[in-house]
Amino acid sequence: CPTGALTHITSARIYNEVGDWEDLFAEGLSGCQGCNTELLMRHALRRVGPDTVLATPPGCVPGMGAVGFNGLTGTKVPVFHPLLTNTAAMLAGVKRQLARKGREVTAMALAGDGGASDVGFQSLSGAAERGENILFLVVDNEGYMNTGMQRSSCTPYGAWTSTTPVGRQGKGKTQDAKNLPLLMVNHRCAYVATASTAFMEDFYAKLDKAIVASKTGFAYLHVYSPCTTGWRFPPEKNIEVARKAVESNFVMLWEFSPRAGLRFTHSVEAPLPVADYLKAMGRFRHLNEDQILHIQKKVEENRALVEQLATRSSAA
Amino acid sequence: MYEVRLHGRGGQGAVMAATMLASGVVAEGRFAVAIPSFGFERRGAPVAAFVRIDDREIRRMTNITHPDCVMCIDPTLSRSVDIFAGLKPGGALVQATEKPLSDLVTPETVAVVGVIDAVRIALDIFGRPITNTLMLGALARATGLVTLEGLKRALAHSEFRDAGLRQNLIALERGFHETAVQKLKQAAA
Amino acid sequence: MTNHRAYPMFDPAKAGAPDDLCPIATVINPMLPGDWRSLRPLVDRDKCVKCAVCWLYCPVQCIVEKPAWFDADLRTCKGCGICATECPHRAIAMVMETTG
Amino acid sequence: MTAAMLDPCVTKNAPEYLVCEGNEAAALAVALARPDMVSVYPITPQSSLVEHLAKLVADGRMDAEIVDAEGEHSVLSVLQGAALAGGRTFTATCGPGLAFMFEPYFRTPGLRLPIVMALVTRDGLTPQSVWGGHQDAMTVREVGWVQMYCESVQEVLDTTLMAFKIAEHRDVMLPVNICLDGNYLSYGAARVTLPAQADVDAFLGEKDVNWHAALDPQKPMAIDPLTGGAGGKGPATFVRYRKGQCAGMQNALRVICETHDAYAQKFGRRFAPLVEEYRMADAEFALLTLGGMTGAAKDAVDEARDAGKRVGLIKIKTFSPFPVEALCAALRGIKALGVVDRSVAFRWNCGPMFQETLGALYRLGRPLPAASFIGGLAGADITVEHFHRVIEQTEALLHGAAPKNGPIWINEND
Repeated sequence: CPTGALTHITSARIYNEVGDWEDLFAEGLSGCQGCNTELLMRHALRRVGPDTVLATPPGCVPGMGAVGFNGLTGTKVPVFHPLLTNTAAMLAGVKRQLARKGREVTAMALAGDGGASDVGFQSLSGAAERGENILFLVVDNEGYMNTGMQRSSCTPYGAWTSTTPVGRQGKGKTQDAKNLPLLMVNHRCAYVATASTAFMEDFYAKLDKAIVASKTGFAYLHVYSPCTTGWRFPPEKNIEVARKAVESNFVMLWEFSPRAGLRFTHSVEAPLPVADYLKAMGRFRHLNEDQILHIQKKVEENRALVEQLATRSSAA
Repeated sequence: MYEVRLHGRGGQGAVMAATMLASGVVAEGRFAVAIPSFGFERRGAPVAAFVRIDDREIRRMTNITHPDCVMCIDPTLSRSVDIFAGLKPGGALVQATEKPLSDLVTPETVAVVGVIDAVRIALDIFGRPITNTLMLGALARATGLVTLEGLKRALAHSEFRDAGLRQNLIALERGFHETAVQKLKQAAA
Repeated sequence: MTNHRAYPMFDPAKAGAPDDLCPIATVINPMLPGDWRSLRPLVDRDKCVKCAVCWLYCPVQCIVEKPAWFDADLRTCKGCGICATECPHRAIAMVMETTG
Repeated sequence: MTAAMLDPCVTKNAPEYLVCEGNEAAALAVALARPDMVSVYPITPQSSLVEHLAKLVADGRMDAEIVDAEGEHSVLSVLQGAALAGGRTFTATCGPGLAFMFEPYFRTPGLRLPIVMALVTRDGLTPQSVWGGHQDAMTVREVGWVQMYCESVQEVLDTTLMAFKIAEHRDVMLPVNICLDGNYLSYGAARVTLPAQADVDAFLGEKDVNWHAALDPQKPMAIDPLTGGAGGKGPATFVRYRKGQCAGMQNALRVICETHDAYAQKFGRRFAPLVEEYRMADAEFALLTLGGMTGAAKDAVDEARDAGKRVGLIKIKTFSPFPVEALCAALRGIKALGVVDRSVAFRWNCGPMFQETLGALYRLGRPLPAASFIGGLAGADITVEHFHRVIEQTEALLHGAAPKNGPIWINEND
């Protein structure tokens, strides 16, 4: 099959390049079986390399043992727990002080969507405005999964979470998700991109650009991370779910820099109906037709908005 | 201990004048403390500042309610503020005004008055009605509390530079020399 | 980015840092989650073309290269089954772990 | 004024004394301490402190990173990062800013980071107030920061310099607040002497703030892993860290004394490190004061002495850790005590310092009639006249008057 052949070449190319590089997390981390976050963070940190200081605010990343427990650690680079609220600020202090001493390091955050878009947003926004030299990677699993799958502002409309439960009255979240990556575009960060682990080559290319951008400005990478436990789908379907999100335009893959503007890196011109994506997981099982219609309409609206930004960029 | 209360309007530099007066006193080897009144110092609104002067270390960091001297750097302020409140008998008044000494109405507590047409002179020097350094010169003349030399040294160590410094030194001099001083006959304290 | 190996971990004893100041950890957690598995990946060596798709998508990064095929390191494989689902050549099957 | 005092070439021609407000004195001390990073956010009555710092950097008289963060929460967070990367750090805040900063503030002592922060004390909300009072500092007194209160502008300058030495001492390794009364000390200007840069360099010595915990790629470690829980090594590990933190606080009592001694030797200015005893030698009764109110209280004590009253004064400088032994020693000879607070301990219906003193009295093992006075709230003045009334009411205890149940409000009838 043509898709398989393509994947074959790509995967081998990445493997040939970085397969030998050390995985900078402990061999054993206690992420759920089939955890997409564990997948993306292992790839990301290996790519960024050992000259890194890593910040992992409360969430699944430290929850699976990245910062360790009672004297044991899960990471082979310096790693710390910021507060849920101050990741970007604390990292900015680390980076500036090391730069002051003439040390070149990558200051990297692996933050969840809740800590980035809700309670940590002020700190994130402030650091982006100041142009702190940080690589801020948001793992977007669309909710507070580590604390028991509660709603965040990145949770999509209609989704079941433990704080937007489904019952006689409740039909999941009643608001649309906050579009955090577009907010970061509006901060005119040195680099902003969205990524998905179903499109690894795209993810790697963006990581490379983000690493470079973080040397002189604020680099923001928003990676969608389907959560087998919180979204209610079998672990082995993880990449499939991630892929369908992109193929339905529920998730769009693009990148932005102030000079080049915004461009799609994988434009889906003939998307799947969003229902095909929603059906792949249990958190949307209760949706009625109106809700599905609402989500389909939002997907198209979002697509139109990003398209408009992309068109303007290419015209400029 | 000698206590001075300065009155002015936000933006005229009364608080800065208080610090400058303290600096002038300290430059002469004595002790001084300057305390601004704490409010919202909006441009135009009445403000006050306090200065204590002594030959030994001053410990109390409090407002001044019974001053020995009142200095008012704005000619119209006394219409809205009781600048004489709490003035000690035998006290001094240093007032910016275009009126001659004879036209000035003062309470019985005032024993010494120094007046100067500070706004006119300020417009002459700065092109703006900034009266604070002028009035320090006037205070030095009227009370002898600080020397002109001490105030000049304070100015030299201030944030003023170049043209600003030169203008303010002129203002000090003119404030000192163009102030009319009169000792009033008054009831014994 | 020339260095792709971890630096040696900080040694608090050597640095004279007492163990009652800022909480730190300098020993890599030796936990191995291989025992979480109820299903295990079984690679059909004839079908494997070493395309590395299994490696690319394995969340625990436990896929190791063998002379003519890729295999899972069972010390850390949690048995999620992503490799079996994603293998374009259907070369991996998930089989029940045997008891005992 | 500041006038390029820190440029070594200009220092020679600097005046013997300068006049500056407390906020500027703190800023000058910070510049002399050569921090790596200063992060700031404006708030009344602290704002001029950060303005002075920004100006010192802008004028090239201070070589430090200034991070204008988007709020106090990030201000302290930036400094935590910088300290973990080896930087000497400083900030300042007050009142609502401290409240907003609380989450990282609460965490700093546990990380054992020697961050120095001026706390330009301000009363608590609500009623809405932008003026001084100790309510903010008192509210966080149990968090684990070292807190020293200053009486004069000169003491602000000198204590700020000492704070770095105390915080970074290997036996302490704790963050330090220099508490200066909002308004009266922050904006009050007085004569101060500026130490010479070379002397300060010698006094403070080498910066070494992250020898115990570092974010440095070449020394990989995890900072603050999950610790505790109810099983395995958790409880013992957690207790070990807590005991370490308590030991640091207790060591601070000793180190504060040593540092004040060393400072007096180097710079010729001696301040009582923990508790100051003023005219206590033959005192029958005493006032207990804190911070900027003390000067007026001393003037009142002198006048009362002239009138034949055998009154003395005890000033607490180091409030956290609470100097129990030093306070007991000061209380040993007296028969009545009036404690003057500039804030409220709501739970005990008295002043916080009064409440703490009750603990010390238990340690003293001798009942002592004591009254709680609360004044100077929200910028109110506690004048010499007020202190005369405090002296009278405390003296009444000496003659058998029963202490009032509840505080005596100093400014109630102003």
